Amino acid sequence: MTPEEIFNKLKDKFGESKILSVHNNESAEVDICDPFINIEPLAMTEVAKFLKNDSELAFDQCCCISGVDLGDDLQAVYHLYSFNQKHKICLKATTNRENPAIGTTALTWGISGWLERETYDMFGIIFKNHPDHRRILLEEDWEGYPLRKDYEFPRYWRGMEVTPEEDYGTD
Amino acid sequence: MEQIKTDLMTINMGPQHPSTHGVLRLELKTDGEIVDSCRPYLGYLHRCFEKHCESLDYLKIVPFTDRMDYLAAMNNNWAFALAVEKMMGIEVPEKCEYLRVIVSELNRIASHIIAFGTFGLDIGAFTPFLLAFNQRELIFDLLEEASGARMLYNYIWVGGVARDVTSEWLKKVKGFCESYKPVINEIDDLLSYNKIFVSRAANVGIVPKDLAIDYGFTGPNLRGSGIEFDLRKDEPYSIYDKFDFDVPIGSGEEGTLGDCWDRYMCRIRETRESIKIIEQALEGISLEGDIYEAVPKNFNKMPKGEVYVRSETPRGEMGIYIVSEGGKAPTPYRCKVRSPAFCALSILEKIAKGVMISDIIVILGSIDIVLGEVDR
Amino acid sequence: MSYFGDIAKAVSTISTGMKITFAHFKNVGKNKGTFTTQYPKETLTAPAFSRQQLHNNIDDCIGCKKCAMACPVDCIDIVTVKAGADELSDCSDGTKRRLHLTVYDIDMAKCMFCGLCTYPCPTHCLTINDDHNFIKFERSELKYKFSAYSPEDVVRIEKEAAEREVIAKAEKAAKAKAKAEAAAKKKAAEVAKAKAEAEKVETAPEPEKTEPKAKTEPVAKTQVEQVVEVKKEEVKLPVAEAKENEAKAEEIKPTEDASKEANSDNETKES
Amino acid sequence: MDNIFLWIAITLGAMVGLVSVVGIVSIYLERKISAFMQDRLGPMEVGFGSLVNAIAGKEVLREGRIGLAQSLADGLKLLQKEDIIPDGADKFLFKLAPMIVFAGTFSTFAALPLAEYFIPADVNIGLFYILAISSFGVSGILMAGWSSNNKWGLLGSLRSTAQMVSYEIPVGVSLVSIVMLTGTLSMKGIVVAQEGWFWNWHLFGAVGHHGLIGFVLLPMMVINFIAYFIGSLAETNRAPFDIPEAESELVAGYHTEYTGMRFAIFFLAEYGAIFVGNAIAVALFLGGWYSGIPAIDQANIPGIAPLVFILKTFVLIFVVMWIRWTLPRLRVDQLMTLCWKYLIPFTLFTFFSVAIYKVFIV
Repeated sequence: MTPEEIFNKLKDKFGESKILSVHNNESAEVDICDPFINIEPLAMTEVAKFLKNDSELAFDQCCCISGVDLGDDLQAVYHLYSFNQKHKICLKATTNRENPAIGTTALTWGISGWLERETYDMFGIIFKNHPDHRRILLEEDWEGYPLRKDYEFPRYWRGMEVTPEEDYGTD
Repeated sequence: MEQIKTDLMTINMGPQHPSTHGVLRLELKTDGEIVDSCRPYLGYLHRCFEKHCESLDYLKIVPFTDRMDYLAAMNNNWAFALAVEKMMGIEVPEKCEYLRVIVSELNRIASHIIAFGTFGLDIGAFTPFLLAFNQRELIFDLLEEASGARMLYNYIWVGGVARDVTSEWLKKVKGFCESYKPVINEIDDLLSYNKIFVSRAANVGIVPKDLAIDYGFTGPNLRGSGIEFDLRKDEPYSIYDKFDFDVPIGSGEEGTLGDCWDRYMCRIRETRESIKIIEQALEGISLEGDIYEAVPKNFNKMPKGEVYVRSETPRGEMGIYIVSEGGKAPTPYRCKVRSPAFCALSILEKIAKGVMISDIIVILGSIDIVLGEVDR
Repeated sequence: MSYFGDIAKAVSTISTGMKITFAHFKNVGKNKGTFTTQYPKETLTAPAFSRQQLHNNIDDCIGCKKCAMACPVDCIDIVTVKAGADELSDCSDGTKRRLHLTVYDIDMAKCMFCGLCTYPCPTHCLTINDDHNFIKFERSELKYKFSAYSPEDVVRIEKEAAEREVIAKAEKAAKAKAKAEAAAKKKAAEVAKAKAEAEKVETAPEPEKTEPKAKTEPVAKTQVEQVVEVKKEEVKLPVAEAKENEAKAEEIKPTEDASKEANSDNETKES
Repeated sequence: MDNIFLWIAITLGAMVGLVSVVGIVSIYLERKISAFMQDRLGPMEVGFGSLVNAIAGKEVLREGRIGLAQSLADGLKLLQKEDIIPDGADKFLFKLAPMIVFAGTFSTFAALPLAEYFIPADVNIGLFYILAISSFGVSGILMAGWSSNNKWGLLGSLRSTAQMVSYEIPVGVSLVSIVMLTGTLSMKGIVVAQEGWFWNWHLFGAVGHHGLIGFVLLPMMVINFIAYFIGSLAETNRAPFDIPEAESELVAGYHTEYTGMRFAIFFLAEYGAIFVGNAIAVALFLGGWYSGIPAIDQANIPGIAPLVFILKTFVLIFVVMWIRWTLPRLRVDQLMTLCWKYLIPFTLFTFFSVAIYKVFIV
């Protein structure tokens, strides 16, 4: 199915308040872009469930969840693939920076559990109702979310020097 | 009789354990030998690849991709190069494409050798591991001659390759293909069908089709579960559509479909297919032409936008997601790597219930993780 | 019956395996029997372009800093000082060298052996070769210094360069002054003309006049800063400062004049 | 009185020497054999000359060595290593354990029939004594695992215990057949019963006892021999039954926490146990010190008998190593399956066959 068809199908199911818009290659402000659908962040859980269970869509694998720091907003980008229908789609859920929350997809796809944990670890996006919402790559008591653009590297962590003095504050 | 109170024993497997394939820590709760739960802790090898990318220009990222999956550095280079080439719309010269196929298939064999060699080692068979390693050494000699380095090649650049090769090198590759075939048969005899090995690996760590897809299995792991899916075949990138090769899948011939033996056997058979591809590529390649033709001088023309490109590395689908801000910033705004081993490892929590401690090792070996790539 | 079938299978597969290991056992010593290299007695030959150690042929280096820019981990440290005309010989490929390389350090402890620095080198003087025997006991020993100059040489070169700089600046300033004066006269004439016509001129003449000032001063400063940074020798500093003061003193004069004139122009305009 | 003490001293000295030499030679062989099977060369640097030179501080020459002194050098190295006792360990048991394991192996050497005139203690229950004492080592292993306060160690020692206790049965039962045939438990008696041509060996049935009809027992004895061999592999924790120290699972099993000389003692005891296990097989099934050709045995060449015995044992040790470097390791439950479902029924079958033969046929 083409992204438009998927978009229309989703819009029919969930309404315009949850399925925001669809973007294609022809989008004016970017030169190159895979087509993607904007989703209301808290609706992610049910949209994901529908995407997986609908027989026409049948997105059975979540390839990748990437966080992106857009400056004012934080975004989670979902790349999905269907082994059954051999089609793919990209979903984007944009949430605000102060109180970032996106509905979890971990109950739908097994792999999402870890991918969302990684996104949380690096960007601090909270995934609502995630069954095991912990940091994954960093220590549990690490402060801050390193892949945010305004992240400042700590000088010390648990008494260990993690940033050499000459590099501290320069980056 | 008085009730005997028993408790679960918590065992810390790793980060320094011989069979966790690097610095992975597993927190096992066991009832004697039976594992009740297994919780992986990652991040001991986290080197901030994605953060580094944000301050490096595209050509400089390539050597960093080497260090992600250090057993298959060529394939990583290629995955990254594919993403940037797609963004910039670069047409790679055909000669470079052939060279890329040859070196990355060689590296795929080298990586699979580690995978099945260490899998045998985990089960206790030392000799097949070293016999296979001899072949890996030959591959490294070849790759060193092509790129100048033995493990971290920095060979496949955006738009081309780093060095040209000679016709003698191609002959040597041909010679290697010939010498490799009997060795893999030998390993089949020595290890694959050995009764003890089969009883250890078959019917252990069974991942059925739906679970494999659900938990993001890709590459040989997915094919071990009986799903015929190979990005080289199903979404052919580069010149893979020119080659004739099979996609080996698990069939459960020694046990159940999707067990550790199937995943192991997929890798063994895949190396044979790689040899086939290399042989075809050696016939197709012509050494005329400039390899630097399409290598961009700078990245000022990088368009604004984003791209997600996936390619088949030995561990499965490596996806590179690049967000670029466009012309003025020659560094990616965001570069995310979808690492196949990371996704495959997530299944451990799920399938480690009720197996024995020895089986944890076998499962871990069969999904072939590289911690450099899991943690990035 | 699978019970005896299992036994038969075990016996046959195990004996196949044991045959193979025994064949390897027998083949030791024969051609290609072993893969061991007995390291100190025999050594493997790496290809000549094997990426092991960076080497800079300093006689050919023109100090373009392209390598330092190409390095992903910033392990190359280069400081250059401008050379006088004909002070340096040409490179072996005929490229003119105009810069003294007072510092050319490669920190092999930081190096990631990617070889990216060697590709942009215009004179092919920076090479990565197969010399892999560079084991050191201290990390600091891995910092390879390629500069051909001794510290005394560096002091001398910097002094000469600073002197040349002063002379060049003075010349430049004089030129600029002459130019500015000429322009000012012209402008003054124009202004007078315009005044006479009792109209305000929109275009201000300052940019043209202040241009030389803006260009020369930062150069002089950075030069001195580099000297201070690199040397960090107490002895050196006074000289440099003196030079700086001299340069400033000479420099300020013409610019002051120019600015005065410009100011007066402005004043006249405003009035 | 003097004579007895002298005799004891000489015997003990000879035994200690034998255990160390056997250990060192086996370790060297293991390294070389494993290397050759894996297309490597193994130890090539340390020869006896270079060891002497190195100790004397002279120049060390590199030519013409095949690593003969490697195990000796390793032993010297291990002697110098720091002896670490973990904090939470039970220090007394921790120190005691390697000694018990070693004692278990060492004592069995006393009843080994190296030659008719060279049995340190020819007791009339020799076989029984060896079996009893060699399983004594398991308590040392259990102690080592438990006292080192390490979960891997504990798991390893528990595995080892379960394994040894189970494999006592097939080993014992398979040997009982021989005892039934010879009617004696004395090691010397059992070996003497196999005098003459090699077909008199128990491996080929009971020809030495009852003439041609003894060939009826050939399959039984081959099964017995194989069962005993597998059992002895398991008893000595050798691959493919090395699950107590499975390095890829349990790090190093019960000796995870041991360093330096204590570790070396475990190592030596392991190789000593392998020697004993195979020596029993040689004595009971392969004709002991008899070369199998009467002319050689009757020639009275001094030292030929122990040489033949040790040579036969090392042939078996080679097979042990060959197996180790070929086969993967079994899992705990599979190990038990092999013992209870395969070895024990087979050995019981041979046991009853031999009994029936003994009662009804002969």
